[in-house]
Amino acid sequence: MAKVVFEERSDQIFEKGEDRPFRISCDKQSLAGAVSQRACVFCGSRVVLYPIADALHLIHGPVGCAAYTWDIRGALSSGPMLHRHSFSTDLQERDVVFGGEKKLERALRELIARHRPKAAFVYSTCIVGIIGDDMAAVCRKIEAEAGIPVIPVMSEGFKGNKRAGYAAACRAMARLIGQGPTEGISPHSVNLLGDFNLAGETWIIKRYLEQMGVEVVAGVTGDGRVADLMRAHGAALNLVQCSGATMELARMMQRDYGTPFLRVSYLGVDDMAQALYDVADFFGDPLMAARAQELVSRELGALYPQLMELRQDLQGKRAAMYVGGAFKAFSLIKAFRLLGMRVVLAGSQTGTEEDYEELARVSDPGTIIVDDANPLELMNYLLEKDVDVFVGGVKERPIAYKLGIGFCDHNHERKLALEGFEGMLNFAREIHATVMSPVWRFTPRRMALAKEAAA
Amino acid sequence: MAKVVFEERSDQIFEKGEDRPFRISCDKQSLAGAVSQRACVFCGSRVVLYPIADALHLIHGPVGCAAYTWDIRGALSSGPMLHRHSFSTDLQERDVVFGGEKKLERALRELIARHRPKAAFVYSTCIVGIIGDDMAAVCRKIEAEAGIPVIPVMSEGFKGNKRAGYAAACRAMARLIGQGPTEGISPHSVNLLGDFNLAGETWIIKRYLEQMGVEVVAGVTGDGRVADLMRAHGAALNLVQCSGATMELARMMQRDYGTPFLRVSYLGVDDMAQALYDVADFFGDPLMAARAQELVSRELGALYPQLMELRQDLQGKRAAMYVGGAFKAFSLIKAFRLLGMRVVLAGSQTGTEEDYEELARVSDPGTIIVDDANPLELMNYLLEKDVDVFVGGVKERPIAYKLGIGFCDHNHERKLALEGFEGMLNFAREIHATVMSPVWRFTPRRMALAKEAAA
Amino acid sequence: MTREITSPDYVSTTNACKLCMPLGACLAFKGVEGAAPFLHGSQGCATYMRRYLISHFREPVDIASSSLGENQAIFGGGPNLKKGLVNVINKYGAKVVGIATTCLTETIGDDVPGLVREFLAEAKVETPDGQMPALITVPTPAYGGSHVDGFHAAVLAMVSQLAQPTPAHGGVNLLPGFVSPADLRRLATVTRAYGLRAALAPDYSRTLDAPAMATYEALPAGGVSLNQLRAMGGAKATIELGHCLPGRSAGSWLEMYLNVPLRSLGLPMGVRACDALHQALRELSGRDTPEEIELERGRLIDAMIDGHKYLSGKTAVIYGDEDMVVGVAGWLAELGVRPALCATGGKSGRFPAAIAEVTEGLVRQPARAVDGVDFQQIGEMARQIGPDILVGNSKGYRLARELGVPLVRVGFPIHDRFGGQRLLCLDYQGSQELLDRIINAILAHDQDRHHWGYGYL
Amino acid sequence: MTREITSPDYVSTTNACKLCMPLGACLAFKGVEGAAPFLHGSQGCATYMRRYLISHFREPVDIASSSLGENQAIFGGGPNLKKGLVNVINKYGAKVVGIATTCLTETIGDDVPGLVREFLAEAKVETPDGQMPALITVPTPAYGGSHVDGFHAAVLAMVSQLAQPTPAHGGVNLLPGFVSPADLRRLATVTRAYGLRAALAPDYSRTLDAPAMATYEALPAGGVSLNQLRAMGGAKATIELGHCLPGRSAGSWLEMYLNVPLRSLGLPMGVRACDALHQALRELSGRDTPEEIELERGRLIDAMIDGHKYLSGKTAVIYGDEDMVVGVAGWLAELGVRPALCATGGKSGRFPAAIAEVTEGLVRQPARAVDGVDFQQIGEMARQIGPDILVGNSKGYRLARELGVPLVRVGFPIHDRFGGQRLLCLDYQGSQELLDRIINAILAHDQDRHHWGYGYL
Repeated sequence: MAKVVFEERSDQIFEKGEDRPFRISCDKQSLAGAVSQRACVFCGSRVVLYPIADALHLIHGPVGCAAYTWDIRGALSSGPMLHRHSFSTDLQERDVVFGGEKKLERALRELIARHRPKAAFVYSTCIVGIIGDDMAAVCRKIEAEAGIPVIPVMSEGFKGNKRAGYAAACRAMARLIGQGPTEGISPHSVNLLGDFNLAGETWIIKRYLEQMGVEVVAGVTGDGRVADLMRAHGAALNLVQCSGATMELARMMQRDYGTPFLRVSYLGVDDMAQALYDVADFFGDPLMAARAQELVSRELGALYPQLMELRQDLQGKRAAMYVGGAFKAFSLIKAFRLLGMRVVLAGSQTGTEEDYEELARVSDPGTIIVDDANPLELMNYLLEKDVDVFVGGVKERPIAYKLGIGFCDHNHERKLALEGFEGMLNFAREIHATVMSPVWRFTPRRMALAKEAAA
Repeated sequence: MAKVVFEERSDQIFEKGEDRPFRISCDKQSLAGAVSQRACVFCGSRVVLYPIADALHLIHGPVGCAAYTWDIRGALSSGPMLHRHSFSTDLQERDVVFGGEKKLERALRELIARHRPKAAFVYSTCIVGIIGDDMAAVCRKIEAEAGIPVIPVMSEGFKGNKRAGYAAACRAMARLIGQGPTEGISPHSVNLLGDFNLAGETWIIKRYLEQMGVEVVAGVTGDGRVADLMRAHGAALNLVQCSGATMELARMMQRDYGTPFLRVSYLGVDDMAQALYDVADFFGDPLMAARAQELVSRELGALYPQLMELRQDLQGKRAAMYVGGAFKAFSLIKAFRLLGMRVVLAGSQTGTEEDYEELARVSDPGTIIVDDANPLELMNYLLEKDVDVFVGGVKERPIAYKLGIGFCDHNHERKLALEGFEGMLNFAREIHATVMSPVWRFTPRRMALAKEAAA
Repeated sequence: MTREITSPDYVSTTNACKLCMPLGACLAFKGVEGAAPFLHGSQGCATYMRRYLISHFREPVDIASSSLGENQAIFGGGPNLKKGLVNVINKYGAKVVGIATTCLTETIGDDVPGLVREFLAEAKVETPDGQMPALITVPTPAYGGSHVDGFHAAVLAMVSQLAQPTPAHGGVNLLPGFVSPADLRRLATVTRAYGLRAALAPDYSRTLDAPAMATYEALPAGGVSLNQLRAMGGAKATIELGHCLPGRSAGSWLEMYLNVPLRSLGLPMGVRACDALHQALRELSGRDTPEEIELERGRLIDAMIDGHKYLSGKTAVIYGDEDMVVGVAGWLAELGVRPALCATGGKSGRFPAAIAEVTEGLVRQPARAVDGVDFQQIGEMARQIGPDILVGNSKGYRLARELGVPLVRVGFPIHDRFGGQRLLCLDYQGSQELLDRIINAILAHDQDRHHWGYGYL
Repeated sequence: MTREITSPDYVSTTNACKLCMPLGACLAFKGVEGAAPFLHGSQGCATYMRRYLISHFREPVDIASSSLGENQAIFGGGPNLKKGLVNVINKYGAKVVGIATTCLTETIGDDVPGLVREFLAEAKVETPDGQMPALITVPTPAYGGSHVDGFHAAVLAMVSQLAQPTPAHGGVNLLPGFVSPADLRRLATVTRAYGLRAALAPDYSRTLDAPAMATYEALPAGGVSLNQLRAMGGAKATIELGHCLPGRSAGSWLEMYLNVPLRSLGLPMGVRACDALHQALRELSGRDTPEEIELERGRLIDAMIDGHKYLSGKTAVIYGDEDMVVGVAGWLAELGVRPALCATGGKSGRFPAAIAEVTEGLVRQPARAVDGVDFQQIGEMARQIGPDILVGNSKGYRLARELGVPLVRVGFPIHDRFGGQRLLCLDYQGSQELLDRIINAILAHDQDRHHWGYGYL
């Protein structure tokens, strides 16, 4: 089996432990015909803004972009659910010919009147970028009329990749920040950036922080509210997870409001604990530090025995992962190690060179690091490394399953909280449930391997 | 097709309008090999006592008798649901050889301790009649121990037919009546006999009576309670529906307590109204009579327009019915007439000669009257009379359906209240729903008829 | 994690998880061509069983009765039995009468085989072809076992009373046990796909799941024919399905008395059990598995993978007739579901070992298998377990409701849903359908209960 | 009783009841043997559609993209298209590439057929057999219609670009429309049962419902072959299913340009529609309906009777793709269910007439048929109706939940249940399964809601 499928992509794959030093090419346009697992600029914007639950999210374009993103993410809201709808201008041929501005204007009026949102995000799509609708002008007009922020998100699909969409989303959110009052915000306060409240994960982190005496001002990208975003500049600190998506917002807030930020991960035992310690350190409050230590030791005391029981079965199993952003992968490698497992493939859609370098650093020798992969490459490495479980999203699932390999959904569609200490237990159980399922012994690949072994 | 299937049964079938005068033979043992639709003595007892919801109903015998009667009837309870369980001694070979008394004794103790019923009925089955367990003695012993009435119901399946079972049940109930206090019972009070609260029908009748100012002391056979039965002798009047099942109890109560009774039917508009008028007449209270008239005219005012709309479609359709007791059939004939329909076959499992004579009297010429029928006879007449709807129970349903004929469940499994004025509307809708269903046009028989008609 | 689940032993039976022997015998006789089931006993038995079977099959189920009364109970039921036979032969046109006894006639001591011999000697009936119908007799006292025992006893009776030494004819005997009409059709199709001619006994796939008719067929078409039954001794093998058969099964009778090699298999549910059936069919036919069936198998494996995460670690309570429970338990174990309780009202004595066998190597804790229990006991044990799902017949509905978990209906009886007779549980396709139903029951339950109501599952 | 149900006309679309054209085209191309679907446009389109299709089919759905960026949008996508074709041919081993455009490439004005001609002339790829792959092109701007329009456009493209004048070969062309893999298998089985060889186009029954494999098939086995497509002109007839096809359908093209007689039928759901299909098969094959199918039909009629009282007078809201809604509406009308609202996001223009046609003579009030609507409008109308049941794809779940009525899932997409790709809706057997599912949904709903929880239904 050819290791390198697409010659043009050979510099986007790195195997750790080779003689040559680390080197990877990334953040490139996907190779035509390679069946990239990546989506587009629009996708990047939509995913970041998605959890703002009391805003109207109107997609200006033909119906597909809106239809494919209708309620596809597990970002929970404790209140309004407006974000779960799919709003579109459903552009038709005549709109493409004569322009869609009037339609957009009327659609905005109609939807704002119906739903009374706290703000509206208007997403541009490929076609809008081509026909040249002045979305910004329409948004200004409706904003003035309706008295709520109406914010254009410039997310034409072809103008870059998903990272460009993150940036557009950050710029859109920046428009809200600074508009609200900041009275009464505790000096021990943070915003949560880059956490999407999948399966209620934000609530777990919030609970930890509150137990430490830290106020969460805005779940910027998780259980988000327009009013919270507007006063987010009043928080003392930004906690940034999933660097790719919200780093730009953190940098803007640092620039504009002087809000410092910490990069954190809530995945896995070590990183979760470190995040809490870092927050306590930041605020320099010994009582808070003590609370953090108490919290961590209480949680670990409950968690470890269960993890160790699961580890007995998982010891020596091999994992692969292909995720949206590379940052998550660092934590997952550690989480798998805690379970006695080895990560043999780690890839991402949108990693940066620094991400991959760090990934290579923390990986075991022989680990494949891949940028912007595709089914054929993934299949090759999954088989070559005889992987037991593949961590990815919906698009990666059938690749694993077709090969008879376990799977763990670690993407935005997940329904199981994987962050925090309880999330680590869920993760371990999830990995255990898939790796240890009896179904594998009936799969063609395993049966063939068993036959080989017997012969 | 031979009209008479079984020569031995020719005297159990009568076609009205023939020259010879009315004559029918009935209340006979079923013909061997004829596949009678009848059940047995045990069935008769079990159906009458079934709705006493706070009593334990223990079936002494092999498992079948109990298993086949587990929760099969739609007799609703407003409170306890003990009657919906199926309790049995599940006699085994060794019990048959060595006798089942000890087992019965222990089973009674166990079940009374577990469920704390207000009384226990112990049903004998075929085998108990043969092996000769002294059920009465066991019941006396446990009654003394447990301090609740423990009443043997002598219902060995082969010792007669279903009517004998009704009688056994009446004797069992008579054991309870007279044991309770009668203070505070209104002089305008009744017991409801022979109504089983199928789909809550007793509650409809109760509501009507209460609106007239009549107190219902005991729903003897509908939403029944042991305590109510115990004080039933305090009621001023017994209303007896479904004559076969509970006439004997009414007669006993007349004999023992001087309680007069009225035969009534709550089915159909005329009979329902008549029942209420008869009650008012009985009590001789002009105010009550006025209330009854008001009630009837209010109900009819709402009902008639709807019935007449349904009648438009049903006019001229033909109905057949095969029911448990013949008394119900009188009301149904009238109910069908109100819908513009004609009853062309009326049969019952347990009619008496007087029942059938009355049935013949109210029937149209040409109507077939049949006692203790079977699938072959029913099939013959259903086809011969080209029936549109067949009224019966679960055992009659597949006969109708296999021939492509509509069906209305008017037996104890029904889930739709058919009594009272609202019941008449339900009945009309039910008949309409089945007769007017488009499915018939696809049935082989109708398609063949349509082809014939076209040719 | 490992709690001992206790099941108290009661004298009384509450909500039995079984029915009586004659019902099973009647059902088996419905699977013989031109046969009328006949109960020698009181009228009520036949009527109750008709009603019960109708509620499941939604078809006419005519069961004749000798309709004994008090006099016959005292003086013997012979005359009524004979009169009944005359009627059922003359009026129903029965070519076969399957006569099952009841507790009444067993206890009064009627010698049914003797009465039948007398009847045949007296020859009071006229048939169009002048041939006397075949009369099969089987003792089925209600106190002697469950409906499943009655079923197997009737199958043994039809085989042992009819099959004769026959020259080899290359066909096979297929004794499916108490499965659904859809299952029977499937077994017939599969066997045919290997080019094998099979005598499927009993086969009520048509008599109890008949098309709409222009008239009432007194004896619906379909069933294993008398000739097929008679020629069973010439088959190259008997495939008999079921782990919990009586020691003296029809298949073992054919092996012992007519030297037909017996292949005993479990109900083909799940990969291992289906593979075993197809292995047998390959060996008997000398043919490979047809591509279409291979693809069904491949899709089933694919579905197991696709679905495994919905099922891994879930806990099931399975109840009903022994072999159906065994089949479901083996299949669920292959899927990673823990069969925490396997319960049956039957009492073949083979049930615990069969559960252990089909779950072997697949479960961490042995599945608890209890036989001879009723729904009182099943309920008490299920409450201790707190299962994620119930799999069994309609009789567990109230327990499922109480526990707040979904019930996936399989087996018999199914009288609170539509199409129980059409439920396919056997072979790869039936396993697939059961798998889909179980996962979807779990998904629907979770989705509806969840505040969020996820749209993608 | 007769309320006028109003559906306001909105400018905005909320929760669309349709998808975009390229998705339908990709799906159709998945039904051609050795074909890779290829989207000429931005990378996101392909990825979103893959994700969407994977959620329904639970299979790999590899869709290539020319992955245009900003430069290509300005200077033309030709070079990327060609590079992508090289990769998909060389690396995926595609023997056919189905190239669909997107709104981006339609709007920038790329001449895809011209680019393909250039590509073929340049011949930059090497294939094992030296044959250039067949390249099919279809214009599918998202703003030009729904996914169903894209599907039919792709079918027309594959037929009109490949079929050639061919001597009569006695086979038939069967154009099934957008149905499930299980439906496709069924259509193939049924056609074969009449001894007819059918070119089923497209046929993704195996590519999108594949068995588990030992390795990843870049292009899964299965699909209508190039040779079958090329020889369609020699067929004795084309059976084309669907009432709501575009005027210029593949079937009409074959009739107009290659003189293949066209038989236009609705989706075979319900007795009348299935009978029409079998009538056509009888006529084309000169054979009678095989007994097994006749029995299936008979059992279906029997089930209609058995079930009619659970359904009579019930009210349904049906939504989804036009032809699926039409099929369900006709079938429900035969069962006595009132299709109070038939709604679709499609806009073929034929939908209201088709609904009227299939329900004709069966309903008292004409079924209300609305096309071009979204779930906002469907919800508003459904709330006015207060239906007993919803029948449609997964997208109505939240509405069903809000209304507190059961949703029976049919059509596409089904992503909140397991086995959507295996749902059989067509022919007598599929109609039977849908009937059972609908009745059981109603029974389960009533049973669970009822205080009493009846055990017999």
